[in-house]
Amino acid sequence: MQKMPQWADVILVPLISLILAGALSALVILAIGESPYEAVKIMVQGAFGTTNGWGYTLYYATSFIFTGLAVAVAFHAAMFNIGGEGQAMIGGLGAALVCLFVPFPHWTFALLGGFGAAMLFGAAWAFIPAYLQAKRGSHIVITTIMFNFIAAAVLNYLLVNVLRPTGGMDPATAKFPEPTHLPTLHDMLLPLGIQFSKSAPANVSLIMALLACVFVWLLIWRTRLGYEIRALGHSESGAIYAGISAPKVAIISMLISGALAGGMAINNVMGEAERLVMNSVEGAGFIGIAVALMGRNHPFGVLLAAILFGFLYQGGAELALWTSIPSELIVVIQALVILFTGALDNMVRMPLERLFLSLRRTEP
Amino acid sequence: MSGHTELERPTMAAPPTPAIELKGISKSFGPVKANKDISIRVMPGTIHGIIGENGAGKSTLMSILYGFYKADAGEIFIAGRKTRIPDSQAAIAAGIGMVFQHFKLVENFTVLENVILGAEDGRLLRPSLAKARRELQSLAAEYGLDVDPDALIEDIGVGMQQRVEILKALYRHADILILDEPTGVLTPAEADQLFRILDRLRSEGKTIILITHKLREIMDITDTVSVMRRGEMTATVTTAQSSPEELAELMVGRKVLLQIEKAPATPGKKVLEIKALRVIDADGIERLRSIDLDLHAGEVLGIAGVAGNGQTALLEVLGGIQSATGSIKMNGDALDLTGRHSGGRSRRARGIAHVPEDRQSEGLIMDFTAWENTVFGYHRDPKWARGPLMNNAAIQTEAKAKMERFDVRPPNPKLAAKNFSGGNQQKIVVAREIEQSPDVLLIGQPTRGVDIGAIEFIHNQIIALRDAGKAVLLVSVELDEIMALSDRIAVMCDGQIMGQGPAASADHIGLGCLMAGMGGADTQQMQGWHISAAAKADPAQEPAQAAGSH
Amino acid sequence: EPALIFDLGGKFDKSFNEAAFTGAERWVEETGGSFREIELKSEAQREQALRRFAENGNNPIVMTGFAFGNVLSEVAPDYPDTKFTLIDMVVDAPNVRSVVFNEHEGSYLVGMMAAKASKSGTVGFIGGMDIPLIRKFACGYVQGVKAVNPDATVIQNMTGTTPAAWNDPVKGSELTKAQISQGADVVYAAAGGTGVGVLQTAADEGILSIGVDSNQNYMHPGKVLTSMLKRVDNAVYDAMTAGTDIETGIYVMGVANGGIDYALDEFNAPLVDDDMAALVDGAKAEISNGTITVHDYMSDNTCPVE
Amino acid sequence: MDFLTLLQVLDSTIRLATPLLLTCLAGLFSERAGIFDIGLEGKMLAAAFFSAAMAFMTGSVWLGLLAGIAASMALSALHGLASITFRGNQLISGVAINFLASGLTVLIAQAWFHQGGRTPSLIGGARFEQITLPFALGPMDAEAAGLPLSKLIAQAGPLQQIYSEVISGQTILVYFALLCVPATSWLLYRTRFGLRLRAVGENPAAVDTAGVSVVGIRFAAVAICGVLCGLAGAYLATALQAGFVREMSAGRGYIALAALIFAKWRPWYALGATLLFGLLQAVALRFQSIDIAGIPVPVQFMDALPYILTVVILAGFVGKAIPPRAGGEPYVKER
Ligand SMILES: Nc1ncnc2c1ncn2[C@@H]1O[C@H](COP(=O)(O)OP(=O)(O)OP(=O)(O)O)[C@@H](O)[C@H]1O
Ligand SMILES: Nc1ncnc2c1ncn2[C@@H]1O[C@H](COP(=O)(O)OP(=O)(O)OP(=O)(O)O)[C@@H](O)[C@H]1O
Ligand SMILES: [Mg+2]
Ligand SMILES: [Mg+2]
Repeated sequence: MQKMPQWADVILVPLISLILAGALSALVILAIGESPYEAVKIMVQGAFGTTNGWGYTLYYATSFIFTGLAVAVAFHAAMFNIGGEGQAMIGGLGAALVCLFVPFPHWTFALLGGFGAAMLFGAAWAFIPAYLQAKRGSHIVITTIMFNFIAAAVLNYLLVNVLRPTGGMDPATAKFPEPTHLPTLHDMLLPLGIQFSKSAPANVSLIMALLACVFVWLLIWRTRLGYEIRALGHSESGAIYAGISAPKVAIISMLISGALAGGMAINNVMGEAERLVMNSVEGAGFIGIAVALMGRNHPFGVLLAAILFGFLYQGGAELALWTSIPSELIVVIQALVILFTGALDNMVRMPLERLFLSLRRTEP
Repeated sequence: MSGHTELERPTMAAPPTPAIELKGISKSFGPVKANKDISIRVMPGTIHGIIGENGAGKSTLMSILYGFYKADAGEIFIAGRKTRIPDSQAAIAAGIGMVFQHFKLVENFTVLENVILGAEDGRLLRPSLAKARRELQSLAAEYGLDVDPDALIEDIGVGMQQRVEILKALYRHADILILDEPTGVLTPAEADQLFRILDRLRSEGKTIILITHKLREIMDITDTVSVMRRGEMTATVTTAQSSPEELAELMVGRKVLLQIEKAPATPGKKVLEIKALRVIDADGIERLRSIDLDLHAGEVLGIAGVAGNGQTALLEVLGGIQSATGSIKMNGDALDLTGRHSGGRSRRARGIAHVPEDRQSEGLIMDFTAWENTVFGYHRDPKWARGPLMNNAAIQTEAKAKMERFDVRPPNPKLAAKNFSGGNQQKIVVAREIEQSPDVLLIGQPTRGVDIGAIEFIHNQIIALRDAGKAVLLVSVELDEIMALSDRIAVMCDGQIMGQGPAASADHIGLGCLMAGMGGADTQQMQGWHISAAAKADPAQEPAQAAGSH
Repeated sequence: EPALIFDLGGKFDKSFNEAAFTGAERWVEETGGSFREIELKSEAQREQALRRFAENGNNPIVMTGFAFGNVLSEVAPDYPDTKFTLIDMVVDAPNVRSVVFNEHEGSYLVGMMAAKASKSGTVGFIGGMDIPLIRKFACGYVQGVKAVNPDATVIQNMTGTTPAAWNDPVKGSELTKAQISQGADVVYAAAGGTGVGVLQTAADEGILSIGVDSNQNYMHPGKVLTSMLKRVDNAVYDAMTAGTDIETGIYVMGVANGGIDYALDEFNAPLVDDDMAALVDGAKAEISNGTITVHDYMSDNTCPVE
Repeated sequence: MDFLTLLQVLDSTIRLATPLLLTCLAGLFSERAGIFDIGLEGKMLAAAFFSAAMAFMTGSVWLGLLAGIAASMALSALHGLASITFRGNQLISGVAINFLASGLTVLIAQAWFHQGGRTPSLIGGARFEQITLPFALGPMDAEAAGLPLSKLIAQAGPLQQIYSEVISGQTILVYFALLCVPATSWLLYRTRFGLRLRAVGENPAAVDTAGVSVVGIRFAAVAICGVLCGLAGAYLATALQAGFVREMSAGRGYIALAALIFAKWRPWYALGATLLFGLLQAVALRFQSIDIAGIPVPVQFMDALPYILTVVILAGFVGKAIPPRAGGEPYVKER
């Protein structure tokens, strides 16, 4: 017998948590002397009011889908991958290297080549923490945090000492050659007769992100590997009994996770900047945690949560442009969302469970 | 229900005040009603037994008395005074001590530190430790509870750990001592020693509540006994006026039928040949020492022994999930003993099915649906594949049929495994493994926590498999189950086979001696039995003592 | 309505970005106009901010920092009717005004003052991010020091290799301590927000420091020898005043046209004696009329002196 | 490297190790009680801001210190609420706290001071002064001798050099942090509270059934963690620096976490680990590139070294770090 109906668990609990986070955010806005109503208006208008706003919202969402899926896949195997940030950084390196050094004839090849390299690099970066957790019992959370810092140092070194073009001042690679530039939503929608903002960075990577959602859904719920990943995630002793190689499945799940996080690079590195800069990931790896939490580790949930966070990011940028509210407000909102949907989940869940139990008792 | 109103009958003399009286205790864990309106009285200076099947709510009730759980309703009277016990601190203050089923000790603390934890005098440790050391010495002298105060808990055996738990209670001056299944982890000799200590405590006027599954223990030591079933207290009787048969009936609600109708075995060729099998686990403890065993087609080989004497390791090695040295040959081919993580898979491929001892943490994924669990371990079978994907529709259809065949209730494959009762969970596991029609079935504690109807069903399935010419290796701590099902029996103690022989000539006393690691006169009487040197070599103790009187 | 975009250091870095802000404020005060502004938080926001302001009709759009170079060269052609002013970097587009400064000249001047004020004959330089632009500061400074005291030692440190180096006061502070223990008694900080730590530590430890970009003399009165003024404020003020009529192309600001200077005010007056003032003003004149040429590191990526 | 340079690097090591040490001990209390805390960074950051803000507004560094501790403890309370009361995921709570501190400090700083998320510089009594220990050479002696202090020390004998350069001339919080090491050790291993605290991190059920409140001990541990993080943050903003700048904790919370693992959750080892990591930072700060046996070691490598070392330790190649057994798990009696 369940304590609560499924819909309450999947929809009601996150929704109430979200409302609580929103209410507290409104208080914060009030406390710094601004109007929450105005703020929300600017954010909604800025994120969804124009195709340009949509373009940015979807651009951010694309990144968050990748990192959210990355966290979710690892979560299904009970691995808490906090290293999406580092994996995405190194994934960016992979994408940059092929874009710079492989003469792609057409963007389609560049997309596939860049995606492949980014995933490969991201997976490779996830491999060591995964291996250490699976074979030597080192806590994955700590090792992935450490690997985020190590990734930053590696990238820093390479951008400053190796990849920076001569005469360049900022630590960044040269601009990628023209054939690697990915079509934006503007380019893609124009043939269909839809006018989409030319300047917004949302690009073909969005399609790849949606495909990744479908892929992850199939993987987790329809394949044998997914079955094994979930089994391991729920009970390691059970998995071992069933002849599932726990270290192997744990490592594979982390490799997929790292590949997804790394794969994000097609969006921010190839699709937007068209060169590799120092902090191209911009915390998307961490947002992935919140996205996966909110999305209940389900690809569809991840998609919705990613759009929510895309909205927060784009709305926050608009706030910073048109009001004096610093964009750190978004960091606060993000923190509150993680806090309520993740850490304080039981605060909402326990009273609800009690409510549903007593409801059931009264109507037998 | 004959003797259950004994204590409620009005007596002429003014009755002594009960040491403990519980009135109308109820407790739910979410949807599970673990205790329903339970009342019980325990007289001072007596040993009061509580029996009941797994999950009947015994531990829950005692944990409430000890303040570990909070009751939803009900009252507690200690020595006639209504007492509120919101936490263990209050229980300790009321003179209650409890030894839990799963010990509550800090593994990397010393015995002394564990004893004083929560009962320190003053803020500094040094004086507390010194005082406790003196007190432990006097307690040890008084009750024969010797322990090394400076040993780390993780370094001492379970028997010793239990002593520490008892010392903890005595150190806190408990007048009422609750022991939750204390003998489950003990050898008969250790259990006997424990009972001598309990006897001693009783004679000093302490009140003891003893939870156990073993009717023999109840009959031996308790003054009164309460029976619990499905969260309810079904009866309280005076032990002397009751009988094991009556108690068993009260426990399960109907007559126990442990005799199985089965045809004599027709053993076939040797399927498994185990030689010099040795297991050293991750903690460096030797679990198996040089096991030699054969398993034939068409027979049930029962492995008897007190829990924790290597049976689990044996099942795991055979099931491919524990590494070992030595050799196992199946139909002449050597099996891989490296215990690779995918070992379970290769065993299944060879036709070895495995019902693990612990269904909840191994046999099932509790959060998976029933249908997902019906292919657990066989999920890579091409039968369930549709291209690169799993054929969920086929699995579901088959699961539904399987659940109906095995009378799993409710027969709804979409329900999560955790939402089935323990017995039905076990049926799902057994159905999955038996329906593979394996050449070898490894089955551990097949009926632990399973109700009587299901026990019969599962037993019959095992025999049917045997009759189909398959080999069955049965591990159970229930001697009666072993004796009822097996064609041959091997007894394990301390990682060794103490003896093996035909089930027909085995008897309780002889098996009990072997389970305690002793050979001796009683075992010699069992015809056709081969008693190992290890068992004979230990004539130090009186065999009769260990077997328990019956 | 003009717009102003501050680079990652933030508009209150007490230095480069703050100078830009001061210029904009002066324009507001004098004209009563208003302007849009944003402090960047990330690389990705550069392009977004530029485009959003351009699309919003803000004109001209002023931005501070070399890092805009790449982005602006892409964005500018998309908005031919918008005028852009880029400070510290050159972008070749018909609607862009690129303002660059002869920082080496100003650094030369404060280098002379440092050499003059130093008792130990050892002076220090703490740069921000290790890029040619900061080497240009360092090179000018060393030339100035050596011009006064050829035997002087100049200890040079860079804070880092990434933009984080602009905002790491702890590191600035530790580097200053290290330089002090190596004997330096005047330290020149060309490190954005990191300089706050440098100036603070210099003041705490009782040596002199030299500020950069804005006039930082007030931060520790009597402890800051002078500040190398880079009149970013003027550049911004001019751009906003000119509005849409702004002249595009490359605009160099140096000692000669008052775009580069050293700061002298009531806070450092006691530290600058007549002798020193005469010396520096002399050099200033000579640079203006071309008698002295200070080598520009960025012209050939080398420095003739160490 | 000559002797004086070595001393200066050591001096710098102590300065840089102090916030690491305080935070590491903070983590030690929390994790020994079974509460994992990756929110150390956020607490330190919040404390840094509030101590600087209060010190600036009142001119008193001591009031600032109190405010910093209060802010850090508020976040600790939040962590306790999430992970003890509501039995939430401790790691997620920590992540949230880091984000919260990162955003709120800048937001409030901007609302209060309008200086782009920093506080105004602190002067005079709003900062911790360096203390010259008896018999050490200090600014007074330098003034009297008419020489810079560094010169004066350079002329002294080696023992006096060590004493004056490294040991003397630190702020009071440095000495306090060092004192915290024996104090922690004593508290943990010699007192009733310490016994219970360690037990609660190993097996909370044992503590519960022994009649001691698990929740109480855990909250006490988390509160101590808050105090120590508060001290660390205040040290950053009012002793090491003169005011708050955004993100000024700069990953020190994570390095402290790494040091805690390195120290295997033991107080004296924590001192060793944080001094080592402090030394790495000091060397990375002081030298742009280091040649080891002719091979230039990039500064980025020095920056990453604490993390690399921690991974090596975690991998079990050099000793094994076994965390408290009940760490990270909420204490749940009823499923
Ligand atoms: N902490 C808990 N949370 C939720 N349910 C529980 C908890 N403890 C026990 N239960 C449930 O309460 C019921 C009674 O359990 P209890 O442990 O009291 O049984 P028991 O009689 O001691 O069984 P056993 O002989 O196996 O020890 C079972 O259904 C069990 O699943
Ligand atoms: N851990 C649990 N979580 C959710 N529901 C549970 C849990 N344990 C038991 N239940 C529910 O409580 C009911 C009773 O479970 P329990 O295991 O006590 O049954 P039982 O009376 O022992 O039956 P059986 O004899 O078949 O084991 C089950 O049907 C199940 O729905
Ligand atoms: Mg029990
Ligand atoms: Mg049951």
